[in-house]
Amino acid sequence: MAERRSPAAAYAGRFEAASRGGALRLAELPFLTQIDVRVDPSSPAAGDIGDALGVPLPVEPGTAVRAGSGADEVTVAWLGPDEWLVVAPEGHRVELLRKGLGDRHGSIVDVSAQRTALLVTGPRARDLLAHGCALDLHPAVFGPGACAQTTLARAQVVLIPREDGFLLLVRSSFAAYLAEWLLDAAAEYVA
Amino acid sequence: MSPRPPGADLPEHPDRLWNAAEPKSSYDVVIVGGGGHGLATAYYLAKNHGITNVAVLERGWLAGGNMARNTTIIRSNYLWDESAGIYEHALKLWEGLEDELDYPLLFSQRGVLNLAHSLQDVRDSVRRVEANRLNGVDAEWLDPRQVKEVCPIVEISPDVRYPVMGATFQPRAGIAKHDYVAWGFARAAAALGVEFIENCEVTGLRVSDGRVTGVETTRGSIAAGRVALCAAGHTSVVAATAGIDLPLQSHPLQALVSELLEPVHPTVVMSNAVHVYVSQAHKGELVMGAGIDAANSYRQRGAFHIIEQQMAAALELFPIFARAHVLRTWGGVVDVTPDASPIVGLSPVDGLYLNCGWGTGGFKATPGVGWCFAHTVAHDEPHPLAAPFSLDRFVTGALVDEHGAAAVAH
Amino acid sequence: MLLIPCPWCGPREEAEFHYGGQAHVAYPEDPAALSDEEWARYLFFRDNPKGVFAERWSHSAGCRRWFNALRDTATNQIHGVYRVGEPRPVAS
Amino acid sequence: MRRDGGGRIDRSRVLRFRFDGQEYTGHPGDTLASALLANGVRQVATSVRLGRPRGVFAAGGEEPNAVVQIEEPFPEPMLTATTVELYDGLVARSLAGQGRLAAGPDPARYDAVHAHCDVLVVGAGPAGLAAARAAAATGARVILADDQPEPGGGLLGSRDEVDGVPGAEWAAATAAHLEEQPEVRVLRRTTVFGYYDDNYLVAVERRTNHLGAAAPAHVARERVWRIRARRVVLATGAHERPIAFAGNDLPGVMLAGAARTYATRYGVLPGRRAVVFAANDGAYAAALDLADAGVDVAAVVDPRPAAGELVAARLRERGVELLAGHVVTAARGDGQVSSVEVSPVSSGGVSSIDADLLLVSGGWNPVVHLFSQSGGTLRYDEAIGTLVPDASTQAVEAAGAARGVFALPGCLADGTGAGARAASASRAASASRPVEAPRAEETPEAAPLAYWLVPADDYTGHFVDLQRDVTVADVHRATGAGLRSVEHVKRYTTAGTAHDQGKTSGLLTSAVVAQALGVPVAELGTTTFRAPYQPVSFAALAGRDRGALHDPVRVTALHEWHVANGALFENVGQWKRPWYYPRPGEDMEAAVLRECAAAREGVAAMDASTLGKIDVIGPDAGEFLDRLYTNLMSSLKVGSIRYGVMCRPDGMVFDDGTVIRVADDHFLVTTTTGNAAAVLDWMEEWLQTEWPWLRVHLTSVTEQWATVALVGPGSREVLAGLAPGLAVGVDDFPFMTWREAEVAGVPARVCRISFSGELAFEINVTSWDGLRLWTEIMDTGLVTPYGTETMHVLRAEKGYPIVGQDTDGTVTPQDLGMSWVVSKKKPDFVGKRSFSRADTMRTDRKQLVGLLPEDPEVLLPEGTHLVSTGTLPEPPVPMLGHVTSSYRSAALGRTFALALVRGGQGRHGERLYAPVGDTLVPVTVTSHVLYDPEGARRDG
Ligand SMILES: Cc1cc2nc3c(=O)[nH]c(=O)nc-3n(C[C@H](O)[C@H](O)[C@H](O)COP(=O)(O)OP(=O)(O)OC[C@H]3O[C@@H](n4cnc5c(N)ncnc54)[C@H](O)[C@@H]3O)c2cc1C
Ligand SMILES: NC(=O)c1ccc[n+]([C@@H]2O[C@H](COP(=O)([O-])OP(=O)(O)OC[C@H]3O[C@@H](n4cnc5c(N)ncnc54)[C@H](O)[C@@H]3O)[C@@H](O)[C@H]2O)c1
Ligand SMILES: Cc1cc2nc3c(=O)[nH]c(=O)nc-3n(C[C@H](O)[C@H](O)[C@H](O)COP(=O)(O)O)c2cc1C
Ligand SMILES: [Zn+2]
Repeated sequence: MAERRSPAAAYAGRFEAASRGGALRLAELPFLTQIDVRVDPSSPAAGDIGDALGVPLPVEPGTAVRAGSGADEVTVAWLGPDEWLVVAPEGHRVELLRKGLGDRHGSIVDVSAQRTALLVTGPRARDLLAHGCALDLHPAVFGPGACAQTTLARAQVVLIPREDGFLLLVRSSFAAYLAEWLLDAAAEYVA
Repeated sequence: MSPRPPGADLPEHPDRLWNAAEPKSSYDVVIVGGGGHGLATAYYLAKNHGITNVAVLERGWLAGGNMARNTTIIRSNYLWDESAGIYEHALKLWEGLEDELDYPLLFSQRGVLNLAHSLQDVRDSVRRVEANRLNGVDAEWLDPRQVKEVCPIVEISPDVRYPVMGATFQPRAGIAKHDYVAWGFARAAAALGVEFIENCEVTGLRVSDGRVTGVETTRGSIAAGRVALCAAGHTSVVAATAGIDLPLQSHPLQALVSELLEPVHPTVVMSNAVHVYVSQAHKGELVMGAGIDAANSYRQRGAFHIIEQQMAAALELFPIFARAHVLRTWGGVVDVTPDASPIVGLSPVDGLYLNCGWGTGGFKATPGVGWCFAHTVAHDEPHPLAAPFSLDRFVTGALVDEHGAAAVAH
Repeated sequence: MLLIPCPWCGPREEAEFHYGGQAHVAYPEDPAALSDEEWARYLFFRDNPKGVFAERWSHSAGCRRWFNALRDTATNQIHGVYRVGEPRPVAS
Repeated sequence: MRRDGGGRIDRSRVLRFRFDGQEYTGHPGDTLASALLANGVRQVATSVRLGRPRGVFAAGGEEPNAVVQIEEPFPEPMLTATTVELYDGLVARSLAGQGRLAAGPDPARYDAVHAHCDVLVVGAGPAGLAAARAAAATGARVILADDQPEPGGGLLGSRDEVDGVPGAEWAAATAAHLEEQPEVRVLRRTTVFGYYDDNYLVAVERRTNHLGAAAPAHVARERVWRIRARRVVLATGAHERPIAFAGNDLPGVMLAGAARTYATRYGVLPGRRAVVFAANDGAYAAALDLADAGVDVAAVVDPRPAAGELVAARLRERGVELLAGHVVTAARGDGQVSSVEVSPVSSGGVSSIDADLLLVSGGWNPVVHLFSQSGGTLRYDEAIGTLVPDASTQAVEAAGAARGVFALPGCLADGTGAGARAASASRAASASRPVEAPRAEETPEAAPLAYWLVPADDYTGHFVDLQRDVTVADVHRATGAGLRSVEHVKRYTTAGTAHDQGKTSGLLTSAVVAQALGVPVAELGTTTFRAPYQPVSFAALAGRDRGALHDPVRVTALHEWHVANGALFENVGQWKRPWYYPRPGEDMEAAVLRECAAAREGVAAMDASTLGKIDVIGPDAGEFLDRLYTNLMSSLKVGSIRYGVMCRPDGMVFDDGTVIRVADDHFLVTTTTGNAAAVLDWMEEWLQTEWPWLRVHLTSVTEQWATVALVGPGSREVLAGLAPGLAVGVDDFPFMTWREAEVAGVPARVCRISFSGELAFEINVTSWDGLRLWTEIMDTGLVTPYGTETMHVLRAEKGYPIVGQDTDGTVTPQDLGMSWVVSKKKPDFVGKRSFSRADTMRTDRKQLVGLLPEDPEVLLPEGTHLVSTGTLPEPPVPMLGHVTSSYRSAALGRTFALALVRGGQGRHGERLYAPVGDTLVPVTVTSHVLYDPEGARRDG
């Protein structure tokens, strides 16, 4: 029986080749759990969802929280005033959040396959993204703890800075385009 | 080797154009706006209707609005019967205009290609070609190979992002030198007695008992029996002074030129999907239109990312343009209606006439709209070709929707 | 390219936004009760001032929220932004 | 000719190049212009209109004459020889006005990058360097951009000292110091060419041009910098201004400062014997430097009654004659200057001086282009006779020569102040000490004279715009024709419209017009400054958004399979959708007939993943959908599915699709492929701005799901095999319901809906599992894959319209024969009110019908129109409508079409004609549902 397949699976080899020089590291983090949470941030439900997650939903626009480690690691990114994206290793339960919400108004939607995650790290990661991202990616402005929905080249992305680079969530249908774009932009840094 | 000194191709101008006049206290007709439409209207009022006590009031320098800024594409291959009627009338006038005005207009019928890039584009294009033919408008459907014959530099490889699947071609379409057209009309109208008052902004319309009586301007009040609005992007602002709301939104539209180049581009190419419209003007510069800024604005400049997108699109279709240089960019303010068709006719105020909403495509109509609008003003009744473009259509719903199938509206 | 201050995300490039035209044009309470003229006004007629304009934007590539802005259409200067439901501020 | 020593060129290396077919040599550090001058080449271009010889006139980007064509390494039209850095193997030629494009594609890479800073300093002359230094000292993020290969600006072409060292050395040291700081970026060879709203500036960096054929292919040749700056300091310097006199276009006539730059920076003497014609003390420095470099300076001609004492004394020291109160009336020579005619200002006596070089300086124009582009206003400064920056509308200030401060100490102080101000204004708190301005020698100067035009009887040889060949006589013709505005004069004469955009000639033209009209220059102003400041290549602006990256290609999870299995693709919006899957030897018609037959008689499958999908969740979800769809959605039962149509408020069809009820408070809406984003935006807009009280949330799940449509009488059996746990019988699983099940071993949502009229199932799995599901389906060996073309035929046979193909924004649901989808019960929904407008109430609206050509073999082209008569009258021919869809049908055994026809619903059975080429094809109007109108087949 055929295996399931992640959107950027075909790029694994080229990502690896581009990562060899050390200036950049490109990789897909396939099959992460991603859950879109919609709830009034001031409602008790929001608090209960936070409790279920183990970290409160960040209410400050443009911020993300990251907690836990290993299989329990979870990142919660602010997407909008009543919207968050929960990113976690495979297996993190939607049901957990549904339970947190209960039968109160809100929505918990499994969007794990809606976007895939690309990890762009290395000393030139910021330069690479600056070719197509209009945000100020300076670590003093957009460092760990921040997040943004924005555009990279001609694709919409969720961008989450990490210590050594960025986690980049892109819609599955755009993954091949963005992979091509990243590899093309990387030409100067990896040659 | 440079085959010809390009500047030498430009014609000599007549030694007299027009005299800037001082405003009189009263005119039979005041035309607000000295762009192509205002000037053509003035000319035909005098020529066709014998109305010569006419002033054209222009807030800046004559024909310095969109007339100075457009990419000069002239064609009449519109989809709907109503549009074909007025644009084809204009094209027929273009064909005799140099003689009529005794002015070299560099009117060049080099044909216009409208490219199709998807199966739906093809359907829409064939539909338009067939409608054109039945309306007596010359039109052809060309396959990619034929497109290449008309314009050898167009990339027709199937490997580009949006390959060329064919094109409509109107051989009688083309370009003209915009400034010369304006000056030709101005000079001819001046010879018939029309006055041109520059640096004279209309700041208010005077209305009494539902009838227009004149205008307030930055150079004083001027009484008028009739007032004809030809203020293009600024029409809403002027009309609002008489309490008239219009279904118009004003947006910047940009264009650009390259340096002078040896002839490479023999025709006019327009593409909707890969947003490009380009021709090579007589001196040799590539003249290219960019996209419209989404937000309303009255500034004659637009946003830069639109120029970047324009260049990316241009190179998809014309890879050999890569090392041409952008010499100058600029913008105009265009007034857009909900159905991408103009408003020409009577207004809610007696004696006040509307000509607006030509948006991104009114240059080509210049002689035609001048003709029809002059008739409308002279007879207080819409010219039959203008009748479908009444303001009333927004109430009845009888729109002339040129969005759907008409490609880029230039 | 404008730098538009999203009320949530802060200043972002114009290209991230979708323009929504005039603000405060409410959908009529009872369309059926309107005359054709009144309905046409709702459908097609929008203010088009040269000067300060209350308009709508959606931060479509960002937080996807609609909001309002006061922008001068003669200068492109944004005098302020406010969220849907908030009253229009007095232009400075 | 080349001087024996001096200059910032590397004499140890020799570069070979060709110009107009001749081999020459030069050195690193040369421009093409300096190398040509060093080789004694005088004529570098031919004028565009009059065919006159033209020489190098300036030393920078403002050059109006020396516009050349690069032929190798790759053809590039119209570069100024004064800005082309020399490289080995360069082949160029002179031009007569028009450049030439390469015949083939450009192999070079181009890219763009976004940058942010507290302070952007444009120009790295003394003012710019001082500004960057002062700003950087505060810790601010600084970008310093200069269009030259090395920083220094005017210092590179002078012998001035700064802080006690030669200016160029100071510049290099300052730049090096700046570059050491982590938050400072120094951009060389970078021209800031546009200044847009909200301090958005764009620049182009020329990164590999100067390397010629050695340029590495993987490095972008040119890079566009998109810069958001909190504050901007414009230290762009000044352009020297020419004077109009007879023959002022001859090779050998040159701007004084340019000649000085050639001598000082490039070690080149642009002539042997010079006359200097200047109305300001600054130009005397040029005379002195040239004299010291070995040029025989015959005289300095100055219309002022007297020059400054200091410069006059220095001239005297070198024995150079000063003709104060004199003007140059003509430059004479055959193809280049050989003598200069000089006359006192007051009387007529003319004397002639032999010279091969005539240096001109009518004064200096601050480079105000970017300031003006930023929205800043300009003011005419009578003292220096030029336009200077006045009020700014953005966070910008000009400094140094760009502000009309021409003396070096002033430039340094001005830059320092501007840099410090910009840095402190750009940051919330800045606690650093102010830096002191670098020092330079103060030189007292006499007041300059704005001198434009040497009077004459005949102005046909007085050029204002050298590149457009515009003379004072031409300008006078324009004013004589009644023109009063410089904008009109520009368009009448073409002055200022060439490659240089009138950088040296613009103000001169205004001055000539002003004089002709008898009005002050200040009142007249200049023409508008527009981006780009210097010409920029199309390719640089296109960057990497080309070819496959031009617009994102969106693909489904099954894409790799489609490619591997020979699908041809159709572009639908940004998506690539399989169009059909030809087998060897098949053309499209054969493939589609085969695929259709499989769907009607066996089993076929299509990748339907591109349809938009939106989760609509919340207690008010039903009500929300009721407001947007024309039909009722809130009454839908959990587990059921309904087809729906959305209209715009004007009543015209906007989108259609199915809606499934997942739970009481949860619907899943599908949209057409092309409209997915538009529909979500549309829903959000209504929800957020009109009905914010509705408790609903919308989430796009388009790519969460891969969707496979399994179609045909055998589909039930195939599904049963793949989903043993699913009861697939008609009664267990009725039409327009859905079930959750495991299909091919993966969790799926299976819907019984049909866009073909056949028994069909739509299987949704996560997109990760899509390929797996599809492969399993194909591995049954029973299923034929089909593409969009077959899908279109199948749905057209059933009379299902495609939004965008059978509608064009002017079609209501009723026009489509779908009155049944328009609720009569709901008090309102978007679009309802428009159905009772005069035009939508007409009974003769265009309505969807079927058409059967009388000859069943004839296929009507889509887009064909319909007329009522068997012969065509003269145009305009009244048209009744047009063909929207047209196919050859295996199921019907004939061709058929759908059309929108005036009053079509009342015309069934009527014969109409379709003009196709030269023939009129008779067709019969029928219902638009041609296949299985009873709906007998959908249950299998
Ligand atoms: C970049 C661009 C490209 C275009 N390309 C094409 C094309 O290829 N083909 C085509 O057919 N059309 C094109 N158009 C559209 C075309 O230019 C316009 O539709 C047409 O010029 C409008 O008519 P006009 O010439 O009278 O307008 P304008 O020339 O704009 O005339 C209106 C005049 O009214 C004056 N005015 C405004 N308010 C007042 C007032 N209160 N008092 C006094 N005077 C006032 C203005 O100053 C202006 O001079 C283009 C437009 C732009 C901006
Ligand atoms: N009367 C006179 O003698 C006289 C007149 C003018 C200038 N000067 C001398 O010239 C110098 C002026 O100093 P300054 O610093 O003001 O100017 P500058 O001319 O020394 O430097 C300006 C720099 O900006 C660059 N530049 C201009 N526009 C640019 C753009 N759009 N993008 C990128 N780079 C751009 C130029 O190439 C130049 O390198 C002083 O040394 C002054 O004494 C003397
Ligand atoms: C068809 C056409 C061709 C043009 N060709 C040139 C040109 O060769 N050189 C140039 O500098 N400007 C050219 N322009 C642009 C004008 O200089 C100017 O930018 C335009 O009229 C708008 O005016 P503004 O920039 O003064 O606001 C052209 C404009 C048009 C409409
Ligand atoms: Zn936002």
